[in-house]
This record gives sequence, C-alpha cells and structure tokens, in this order.
Amino acid sequence: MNLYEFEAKRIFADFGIATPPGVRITRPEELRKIHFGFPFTLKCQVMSGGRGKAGGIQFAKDLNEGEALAKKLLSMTINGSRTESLLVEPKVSIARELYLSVTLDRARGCPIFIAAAEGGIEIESSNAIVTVPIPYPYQPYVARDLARQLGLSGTLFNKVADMASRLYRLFETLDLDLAEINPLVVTSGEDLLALDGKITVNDDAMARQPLFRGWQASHMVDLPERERKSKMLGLNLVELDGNIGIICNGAGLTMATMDMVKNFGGQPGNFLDAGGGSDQEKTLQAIEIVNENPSVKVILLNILGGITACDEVAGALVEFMKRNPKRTLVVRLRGNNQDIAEKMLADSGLKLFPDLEDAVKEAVSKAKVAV
Amino acid sequence: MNLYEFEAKRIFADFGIATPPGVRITRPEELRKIHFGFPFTLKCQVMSGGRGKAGGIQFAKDLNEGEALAKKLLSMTINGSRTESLLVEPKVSIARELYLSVTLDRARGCPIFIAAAEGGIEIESSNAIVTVPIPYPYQPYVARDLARQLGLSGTLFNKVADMASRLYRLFETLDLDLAEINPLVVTSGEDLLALDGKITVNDDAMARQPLFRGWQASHMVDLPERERKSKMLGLNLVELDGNIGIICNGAGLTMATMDMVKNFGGQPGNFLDAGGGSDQEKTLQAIEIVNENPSVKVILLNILGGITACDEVAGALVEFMKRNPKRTLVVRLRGNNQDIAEKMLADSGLKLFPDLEDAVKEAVSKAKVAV
Amino acid sequence: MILVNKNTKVIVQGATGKMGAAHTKRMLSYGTQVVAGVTPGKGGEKVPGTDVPVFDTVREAAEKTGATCSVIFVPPYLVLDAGCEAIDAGMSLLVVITEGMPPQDTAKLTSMAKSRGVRMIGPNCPGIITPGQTLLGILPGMIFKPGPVGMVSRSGTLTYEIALALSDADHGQSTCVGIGGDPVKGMEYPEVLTAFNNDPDTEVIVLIGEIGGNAEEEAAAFVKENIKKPVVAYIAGQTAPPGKRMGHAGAIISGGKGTAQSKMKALQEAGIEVALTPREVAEKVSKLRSQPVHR
Amino acid sequence: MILVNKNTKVIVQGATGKMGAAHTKRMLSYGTQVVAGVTPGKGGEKVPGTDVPVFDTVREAAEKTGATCSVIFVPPYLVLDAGCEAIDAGMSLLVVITEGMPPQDTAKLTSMAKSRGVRMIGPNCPGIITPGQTLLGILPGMIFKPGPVGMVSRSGTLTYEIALALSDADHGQSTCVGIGGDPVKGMEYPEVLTAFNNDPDTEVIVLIGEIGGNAEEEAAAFVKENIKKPVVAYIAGQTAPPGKRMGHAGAIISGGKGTAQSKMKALQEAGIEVALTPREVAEKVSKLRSQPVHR
Repeated sequence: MNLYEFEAKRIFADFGIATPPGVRITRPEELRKIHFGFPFTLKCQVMSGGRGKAGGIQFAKDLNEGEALAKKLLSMTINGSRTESLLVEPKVSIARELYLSVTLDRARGCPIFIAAAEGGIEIESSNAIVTVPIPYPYQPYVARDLARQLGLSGTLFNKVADMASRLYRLFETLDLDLAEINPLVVTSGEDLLALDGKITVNDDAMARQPLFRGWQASHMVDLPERERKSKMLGLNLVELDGNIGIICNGAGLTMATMDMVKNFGGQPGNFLDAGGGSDQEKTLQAIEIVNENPSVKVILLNILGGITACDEVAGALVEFMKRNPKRTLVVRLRGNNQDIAEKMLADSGLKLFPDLEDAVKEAVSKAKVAV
Repeated sequence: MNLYEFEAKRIFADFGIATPPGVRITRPEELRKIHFGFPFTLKCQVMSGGRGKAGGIQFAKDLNEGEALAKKLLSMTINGSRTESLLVEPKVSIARELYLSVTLDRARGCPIFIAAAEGGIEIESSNAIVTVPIPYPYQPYVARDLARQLGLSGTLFNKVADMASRLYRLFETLDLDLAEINPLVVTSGEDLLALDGKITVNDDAMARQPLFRGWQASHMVDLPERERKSKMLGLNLVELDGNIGIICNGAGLTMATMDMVKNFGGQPGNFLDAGGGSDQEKTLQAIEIVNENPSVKVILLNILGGITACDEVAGALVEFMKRNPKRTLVVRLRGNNQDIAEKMLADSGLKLFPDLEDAVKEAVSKAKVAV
Repeated sequence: MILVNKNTKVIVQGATGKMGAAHTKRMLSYGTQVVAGVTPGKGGEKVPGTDVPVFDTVREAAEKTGATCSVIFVPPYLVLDAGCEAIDAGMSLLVVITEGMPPQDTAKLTSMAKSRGVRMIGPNCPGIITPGQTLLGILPGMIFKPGPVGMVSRSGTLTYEIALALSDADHGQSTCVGIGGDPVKGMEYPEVLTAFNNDPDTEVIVLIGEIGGNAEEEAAAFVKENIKKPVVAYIAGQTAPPGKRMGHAGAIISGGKGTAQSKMKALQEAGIEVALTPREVAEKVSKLRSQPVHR
Repeated sequence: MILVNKNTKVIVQGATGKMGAAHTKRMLSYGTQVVAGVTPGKGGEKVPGTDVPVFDTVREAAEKTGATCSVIFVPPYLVLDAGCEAIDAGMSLLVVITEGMPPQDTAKLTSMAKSRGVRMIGPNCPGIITPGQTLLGILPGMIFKPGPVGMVSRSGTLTYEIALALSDADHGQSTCVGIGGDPVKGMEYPEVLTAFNNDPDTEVIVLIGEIGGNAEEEAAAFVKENIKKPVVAYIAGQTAPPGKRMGHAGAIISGGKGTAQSKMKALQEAGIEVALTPREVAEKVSKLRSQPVHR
C-alpha cells in the first residue's frame, strides 16, 4: 500500500525526521487560515509518480493566486491518479539536495540503504547512487558507513547518518517495503528537511500494524473497480485489454496461460490468480468477477489441482452455469479429485480439457467467433 | 535499583502479565474505600527480602481486623527496611505455584530464564530449577523450550511460555538486572497470575530509561545517609564497623587495602572507591565524606595514579588539611605526577608513603593510639 | 537426487492445523518419513488422521526422532519464530510453505539460517520432491516420476504443469525444488543449480522463472560460468503489463526492469534453451537428451 | 607475549574525547602504533596533540591504515554500536575501556564478537600491555617491565599495585591483560590462561581476582585440567561484607556466593599458590622461579 505524501510526512515527524510545516487542504478557502507568509507551495496529493512534471506542484505568491491554483490543482488527475487533497507548505530555502531511502534488496535478501549526493532524481536511472546493505540486528554505524560513501563530513555527516538511522527504524517498525526521502534538503541553515517522501507499506504485514488498520480501502482509489473488489476478496485480478477472461490457481500458471493465449493468437482480458486451496465459494466469486467485465467473451478456467481440489471447482462451475447459462466457458481441470469433478459436470454439456494447450486453442477460437 | 512490589506489578501489567487487582495504601482508613470482599491480603512494601517470615504479609477477615493489621504493618521495619506502604489484594485461589525469572548469567555472558515447577521458593538454594540461556535476537521459542523443561503441557504450556516471553521483553526493554515472578500462580480457573514480583533495574542503564527518571532518590531510603550521599556524588562508599577510613582509586585496590588493614590488625571503617580519573574536587568530597563518620579515627588514602593524577589528589589534601588541621591522615601516593604532588605537600608536614604496606602499618598503629 | 532422499527424516511445524494435517497425510502416503509434528500445547497428541506423534517443541521432536528437516506450515507472522526454533534445534533444512510472510521477517530468518549454515527453501513455495523417494511440501506427488531431469522453479502450479509435460514425455525427474515466489527467499537458483550440476542422477536441468527482479538474469550468468549440464528455461509473464503485481509478491515489472523479455534474452545469451510453452520445455529436453551437449 | 606486540596496529574509537585523546598520547609515547582515531563527524582532523589522523568510520580507518585492533573510549551507551562497527570493519581484537556499559549491551556485543570469531577485552577494563612493546588502554606503562610473568586480572589499580611489586622484585611481565570488573565481559580467565600456557615467553602466571560471581572458581578448575605452568593468585575483598557492591558492578557477595574465601579455597585445591598481599604475590613468584614446579 502506497501512502500519500502528507501521510508519509506525518510518520516521518513521529520518528524524528524533520519535515516542513505543512497543512492539508481539500477546499481552496482553507488557504485563508494558513499563515506561512508568501510564496508558498501547493502540492497535489496523488498516488502516482511524475507529479512535478505534470504540473502538480505550484508556487503561489499571494492568496489570490493561491486560491486560483488550489481550485485547479484539486481537480487534477495525474497519470490516472485523482488528486485527493493539497499539501500546502512554505517555500524552503535549499542549499543542497540529497536522496535517501531504505528498501528490501531482492538480490542480497536484506534491507538496504540507497542514497545519492543529489536529490529529486529518478533513482532507477541514476548513476550517482550508493548502496549499503543493512545487517540484522541494526546498529547506527551502518548509517555512518552510508554517510561516508556519500562523501559527507562534519556536522552534515552526523545529521545525515542520524536521519538514515531514523529512516531505518521507521522502515523496520512499520514493516515497510520502501521509505524514501526525495529530495532530502539541506537548508541554508544546515538543517535537514524531508521535502518530499514516499512510504510503501508491505501488504502482507499490514494486519500486524495497528497504525494502518482500515487504511486499505481509502488507498485503492486509483484501482479499477473490479481490481479493488478482488483485492478485498483476496483474489489477484489484473485487467487487460482483450476478450478472454483467464482464471487459474497459482500466479505462475496464470501468467503462463495468459502467455499461451497470446501466443496462440488470442487476447487476454485479465489475469486472475484464485490462489491455492480455493473452495467452491471463492472459485465462484472469481468466475463471477471476471464475468462482470463486459469486454470478456470467453472465460478460460485452468485448474491444476494440487492444493486446490477439482470437485470444489466443479461445484462452482455448476452453480455459475445455472446463473449464467449463456456464458462461453472453456475449462481445463486436472489433478486432485478430478474423477469426482468429471462426474459432477457429466450432465452439464461442458467439455473438460485435460490438456492445457488444447483448452487454450479452444478458448482462442471461441473468442474469435464471439467477436 | 530495586523496585517495590507494587511498582513491579504495575510494570508487569503494562507488559501484559496479569497481576491480582491491588490497591496501595499509606493510611489504614484507606481500606474503607476498597471493595474486594473478604478476606483480603495486606503486604508490607519493603525493599528487603524475607518479608513473609517476618510477618509482613497478613490476611484480614473483615474491615476492623484489616485496619488494626494495617496500622501495625505500616509501622514495621523488616530486616532494616522501612515499610513504605501496604499493597492490599484480594486473596487468590491457588491451584499451583511456579517460579519464573529472567536475569543475566555471568558465566554464560547472556540473559537466562530461571524457572521452577514450584513457587515461593528461595531460588538460590532450590534443586528443582531449570535454566534456559536466551540468545539474541530473542524469539518466543526460547520460552517454549523453558515451558517444556518445566514439564508443562497443553494450555498451561502455552500460557507459561507466553508469560515468559513477556517477562523477557520487559527485562530487555527496561534494561533490568532481574525480573522475577515468585510465586507465579495458576488459579483454580487455570489462569496465570503474578502474585509477587521483584524488579531490579540496572544502575548503569537508568539514565536511558525515561520511566525511571527521578526514581533513584526515593529508592535509597534504606541506605545509611553517607552511603546515599556518596551514591548521588558518584562515589562508591560502603560503611564498616572499624575506625580506619579507607579511600582509594579503583575497586580492586580499595578492597585489597581494606584486606591489608585487617591483616595487619586494624579495623576498616569503610570502603570508598573514588573511581578512576577523580579530580581535586571529587577527591576532596571523598575525604570529607569519610571525615564525617564519627567512628573514623584515621583516614588512609591510597592512590596509585594511573588515570588519576597525584597532583589533583595533593591539591585536595592541602585543602582538606586547611579545613581539618587535627585529622590524622596516612597517605600513600604513587604514579602520574607524583613529583609535583610531593612538592605541593612538602610544607604540610604530611609524610608520603611510597609503599602500600608501610602506609597500612602506619595507619593501623595510629588508629590503635587514637583508641 | 539433491537435498532430500528416502532416508530423510522430517518434522512438520504446524502439523495440527488444517493444511499441515492434510499435507502430513499426503506426504506420508507418498512415502516421506514424517516422524513428528510440532504444535505448542499439543504435545502428546497425534497429527489428525495419522500415527505421527506431536511435540510441543522442535528440540524435543528432534531429540526423540533424529529428524533433520522441517516443513513449516505455521501462520505467516509465526514463521520467523518457528524457523529460528528449527535452526536452533539443529535442523539442517527448512522448507517454508507458508504464503504471506512479511519480507522483513524472511530477511531476518534467511540471515539467521545463513550464519548457522542451514539451508532454507521458500517461503511461499510448494516444497521439494525427489520422485519415488520423498516429498516435503504440497506438490502433488502423482504428477512426478523418477528420472534424470532436475527442476528448479519460482512457481507452484506452473511447475506441476511442466512436470506433467515432462512426465508425459517420459522425462522423469531427479529432484524438483520450488524455491518460491517471494522477492526475498532462502535458496536461490545458483545454489540449486550447483547441486544439480554435482548430482550424478541429473542429466538435464529445467529452470522455471517469471517476471520481477533479476534472479533469472543472475542465474543465466551463473550457468554460463559454472554449470556444465544442459539447461532448458521457461519464463512466465511474457505478456504481463508493467507496474502490476501478478499474484506472487515478487512478480512485478517495475521501472522497466524484470521483464520476461530481458530474462529470456539473458538466458539465451548464456547458451540456455528457452521454451515458450510448457509443452515446448518437454520437447527441448527430448532434443537435448538425444543429442547431449557439453559446454 | 600474547594477543598484542610491537607490530600491532591500533585505532582508537572516541579518540577526540578528553580521555580518548589523553590516552592516545600516552599510548603513542609508550610506543604503541596508534595509526588512527575514529570520531563520527571529525574525519580529516588529528587526534588533539598528536599527528594521528581521525576518520569518520572504522571501516575507512581500517582501509587506510591496515589496523586490526580497536581501543574503545566512547560513552557507555554508544559502545554496542561502536563495537559492532569495529567487528563489521574486520577488527580482530576490541579493547573496551569504557565503564558503565549496560550489561545487556555487553551481552549483545560479546555474542556478536563470538559469532564472528573476534576477541574482546572488557568493558570497564584497563586494557592490555606487552611491556616494552605495546600498550592498549590506560595502564601506566612505567610500572611494567618486560619479563616472564603473565598477568590476568579483573581489576585496574590493584593490577598496577601487583605489577609494581613484581617489577620491584625484578619479575618483569610477558603480557598483562585486565579483563575488567563487569559481571558480563569479553575474554574470561580460561581464554587468557590458555594463551599464556601456549606462550613461550611466559614462565609463571599471576591471576588477580576479586569477590563476586564464580569466575575464579571456574578458573581454578580450568587451571587444574589445562594449565601446565605455575600460577599464583590473589583475591581482593577478603573482608568485604555480603550484599554490598564493592565498586565494580561485578564485585558483590550475594546469597552467600562469590566470597573471597570460597575462591581462595578453590584455587588452593587446584594447586595454585594463593597470596594474601600484593607483596606476597611477588614473593611467591620468586619462590616458583627459583624452584620450577611441573604439574
């Protein structure tokens, strides 16, 4: 789960990471109650990246200009992401910018510091970055090794090391996937300020983080409706442009099925991994949610029953066909309790494919007819 | 620093360790506001051990008896320790008693669980104890290994393991030397209750534990006045029965000097380790505090200057002799800046002993004359 | 075969839960020597539907049975504790089936395992099977058969699909290791590939990957340098859109990195045969087995 | 000599503090190769009053100077961090002078050091000296002289007192190790005794103990089993009252345990000569050196 900038900054402040004084507003009139002096900064609170380039950050030199800008910004949608509110901050006097983040490094299998002696950058494409793997248990010297690699010295060395330690504590305490300060600003008074920040909470850990209880729904606003609904049901749905709805058990198999559909000339309408061990009810929910997509002409169900039992899937199919007798279904079922499933579906007229390629070819050809 | 039982129990409760409902009272009349029903337990809040044997725990069957007992208990002194208040608790129905503690194991160099399948025991002399060393970082399985060694099973296994984990978290979080539940009671309803508890906070860690800020003074009530004063000054004073006041730098040397005084027929009046690197002011404070002890006839100052400079000590001596011209001093000074010190003291008439044995013999013989 | 064989003695942590009990039964019926279950507070019971004794702690289970491997089915937030317990009790191999373990917990557990010289497979993995001998985890045993193909995969059901294709084409398997779909995990490709390279029973290696991260790119470089046996690879997610997590926590193309195309290119450049469908994996194995290649 | 010699390259953590700077100067004047100081934020400066360069991190100091030992003077609550830094930067010996380190921090640091094969002396110790060669810590160098007596002690100034008596009687020292007065610490008696036993320069060992704990009792048993060289012991606190902490955190008789009498008895029963005064230590060493004993 990604947090909005204003949320990330509140959390930074709780962990002793200084941020500019800021006020979140949802109506232009609220600007009248803010007394930062001028100019001030107005920033769209959106989930997507590229906000600056899209014009989502503006400076106002007086209240009139501020209200006009606020009105415009509050109605902006940036890279598909709706503006939730504005964060208003005084303009900061910047002596220098840095980049600082903590994330999990897949290759090393541990958290790492990523930092750069320049800020506001696209970290993926920067050459100036330094990385320091973070051993467990943590001690602050790791942050000092980072500060040294950044080429810092004196007071700034100590301040950046201290802030990096705080950022790691936050990352660990709140089970984050990413804690990023970009840019980390050195003010003309040699103080550090997190001018912009990004926090990504690990989805699997959210249930043990009381702070984020109930946040999930309000942070999926940019997701298409059916994807949001799936997430709440514990299903992994990704919608695509085609007309063949794909449902499998297991992420790799779902991707492989999707790839085969494309390879054999079809167009996948979605990726839906119903997960391992789904019972009749969950399987039915999965089929229904794909069925709700008006672009989908054919539903291709591919179940290789290991932990998922084929008879549970067959039960869901029987119920679905009762409700939607006209929907074109192509079903491949194999594995645990396959024999029971076959008996259950014997009277339905539904042909069961034991082989995946045969099923995919059938789905592709049926979809072409349907178009 | 040792805590009172009522303080320990509040901390237990904060860490999810169940304790009986309890009220602390300092006047017998306060009993009237408590509505536990009868009988209830009255327990002297004292620093010393052996409270039960000394009659410091009583049961009252009604309010009248309670008030009479409270009056008596509130004025009790147990093994030299004044009763600070009473803890009043309902009487608990006990199915079984256990012992559970976490402490630091010197030999293994790590924290350990100590537990026993019987409670209320003198753990130092019990044969039934089990111990489990606690690796760092902690994981709860260590507490389960303990529960297994105690021979527990079923629900009780899980409950005791959970409580042991909580006790360790408390021990680590608050920098304790000891966290003890004795007895740990299994009620007739199979619930666990910490019926009595002891917490010893590590003195060196107190400055980083905000919870205990300012507690020190109120927890040294049982110390003799000069020992308390020394502690606040950062001096290590232990008063003894004799008439030779001993001041040295370094704990081992102070003990060795004390032993030699005794070996050569003298009676040490105190142990005072002025610590390493003491300057003139601190050394003067040390001599003055020993001087305040009316039993002391001779002050033996033994300084082997490594980190402590002899000239600082000489400065303190000059000042002290100015204030207390009649006090008998025997001084052994050797080490860093010894030459400067000798010059500073050349006119004082004070003889400086380079050899420790000679100085000790002199002090012993002077003390005999003084008596 | 690698890592496990018919003599491997196995405990199951979380054996009395629904999934743990069901798979303990399935492992037993496959022939796995499941000698103990571990569930705190249930010591003295049996794993439901079996004669396998349950102990309160791994230490006790290990002392009483001589087990050296643990298959872990406990809930996600308890895996770190359970894994540390298994390591401290002397297990030499952990197989973590549990899905949804917070990755920072995984990082802590793998660091602990590495420092103690313990091997770990998973989390979020189907386990490991040496066909005809033993099965640790949730793989459907009936799909596999003994033979000379070593399999290593980040996926679960996709692995079964490809095993099915191999078995149908009469290419049995020496051992199949599902290393799991999480971004942070225990054994990675290189360690498993090395084991297959040193295993006299393995002739051909099948590597199954998917989008996200760069483990396959690193595996390609590793194969080029270190692996003498022929390798066939398959990468899932060739048509996956960027920025979307495709089921597995680790399966996401971010910042233009981790695409199937990048992986397939790296693998091909390392001299690895890349198949486009599960069936094609079996076809390429057939070709290799009839015309042995030596690098 | 053991552990350190004239070639030992030393860094000082906390070198720019009052104590760190003063003792860096004293170590240098003794001949110790202090090659770097470390104080975060003071990189580029010199240790006050010397030409020793200061670095921001131990890693940088080690890379630039090749140092292998660190003497630690940082404030008590920063020792754990500083010690872990030194271990991670590849130091093989830590000498922790700082007094007042919380013992749970010490336990964590020693466990880290042990798992990485790093030796640690202290905390709350005077350090180590190989007379005529090198001095790491705060011992007054002028008291010591080279010779065949190996010294190991839980005390500071008492060690100097006994070294003085030995030097006055012309019994120089091979190496003197002050292991420190805290209850939890790095090197304990057995490890130092073993090193002396294997050291060709050491003829006689002097062990200095004090009340509290049972390290001396364990050392006695260890000597009996493992040490071939003659040992003279001295225990401070023969007249200490029970239940009172005598200066050192570890020096307390509690529950009737840890008395000097118990220790002296154990040592004597292990065939160790026990002296009652510092001067007697020198006398017993004289006797042993004129009539070598072999166990």
